[in-house]
Amino acid sequence: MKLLYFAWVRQKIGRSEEDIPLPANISTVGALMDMLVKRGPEYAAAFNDVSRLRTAVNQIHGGFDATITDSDEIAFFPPVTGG
Amino acid sequence: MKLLYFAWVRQKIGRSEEDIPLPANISTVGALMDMLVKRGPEYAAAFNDVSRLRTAVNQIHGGFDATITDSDEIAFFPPVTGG
Amino acid sequence: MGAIRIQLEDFDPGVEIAALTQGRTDVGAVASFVGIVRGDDALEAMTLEAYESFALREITAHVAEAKLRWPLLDVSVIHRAGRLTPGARIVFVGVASMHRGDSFRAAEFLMDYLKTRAPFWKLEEKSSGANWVEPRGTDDEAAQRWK
Amino acid sequence: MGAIRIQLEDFDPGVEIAALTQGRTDVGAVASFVGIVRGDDALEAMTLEAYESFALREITAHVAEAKLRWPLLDVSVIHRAGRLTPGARIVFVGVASMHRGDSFRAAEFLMDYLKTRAPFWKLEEKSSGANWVEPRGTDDEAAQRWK
Repeated sequence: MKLLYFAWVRQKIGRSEEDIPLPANISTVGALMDMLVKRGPEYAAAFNDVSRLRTAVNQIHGGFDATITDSDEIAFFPPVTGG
Repeated sequence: MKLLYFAWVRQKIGRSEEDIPLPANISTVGALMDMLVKRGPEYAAAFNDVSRLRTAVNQIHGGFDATITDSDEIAFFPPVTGG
Repeated sequence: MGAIRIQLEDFDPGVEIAALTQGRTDVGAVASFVGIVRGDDALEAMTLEAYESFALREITAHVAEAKLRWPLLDVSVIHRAGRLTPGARIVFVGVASMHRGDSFRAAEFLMDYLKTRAPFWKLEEKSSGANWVEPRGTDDEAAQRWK
Repeated sequence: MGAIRIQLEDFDPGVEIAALTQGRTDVGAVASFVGIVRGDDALEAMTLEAYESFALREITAHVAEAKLRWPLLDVSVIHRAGRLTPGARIVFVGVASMHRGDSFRAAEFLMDYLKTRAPFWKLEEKSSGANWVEPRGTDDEAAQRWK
């Protein structure tokens, strides 16, 4: 699956995107976040305040309970501020 | 005084402007029109339907009872249609 | 710097928009409008006749009124006169302000004035002949909104 | 022809306005908007970060919605990304229609979307440091109008 990070989420994680395989036991955005947080403190810092975090699966806004598959594009970002 | 004509008023009178002295006995736009009508059929044709005629004295919209002096710019035109 | 002009020549909307912001960094929004001759009903040409001194005076007054109503930074109004064929630009209104809402409001206010009450007359040429355009009710309603 | 683009480069509003009417004579009105970086509060630069594929998809959907709401003839939306300094153009919206009211409405509708809900983030650089801009309540209200 493809992960995208924007704005301060990108800055905290230290990259704008990455491709990782989806573990078999993970099926929601929230579970994916729990897994990422265990990968390192940069993810913990980025996902620390979920009230300020938004996500989209395949370019559709959704909650942390949105279901995901290994072919999805999953993005994490702050609330959009527009152009 | 300076007289200006626009659109079909100009076309019917056959000129866009003229300078004529204001006769001593004339003091309103309406009286001026009566005088002009006597000058020729082109004025009679232009001033025939006063419901479709508008006037301005020194670039201020007014009625046929607006008072005029010899130093004024008096314009006759159809209702404006805008740009 | 903005400008108020009545002219026979065409204008470049890009140049006029740029002039409104030239040399300043307080403008956040430029709303603009370009009016164009439509080729409806086999229109061949439209000749715009202006009472130029009167029009410039009234446009200037309406720009001043717009600046009182909304916090504007600069305004341009350019109106062409003369014979124009379908596709030709007729009028430009550009309004610079800090925020977008003010520039949109003021640009539409000025356009509603220009299209309804400005001292211009339009002679339409069609294959059937040439006719002076009569005032339209819907345009008057648009202008009334701002009362 | 209109276009929907996200780009690093600047654009020429005059070229974009002309493209909306090129080769056709049914357009009577082009309302357009240019958003510009304001130098408020000692702003030194603003970097716009876009979720580009998402933004293009959402802008396209909002242009389609605008065309359903109003009788429009063509629409362009151009949004820049990257680091911009005060005075720089950020965004262009241009709407061509027969009548002016529709083009004004649609241009403002699209701008309200772009300025509030489009997937862009803004990093402001000031002498005091760089900060990500937080969403603003007044912008949300502007977007809510169209619900």
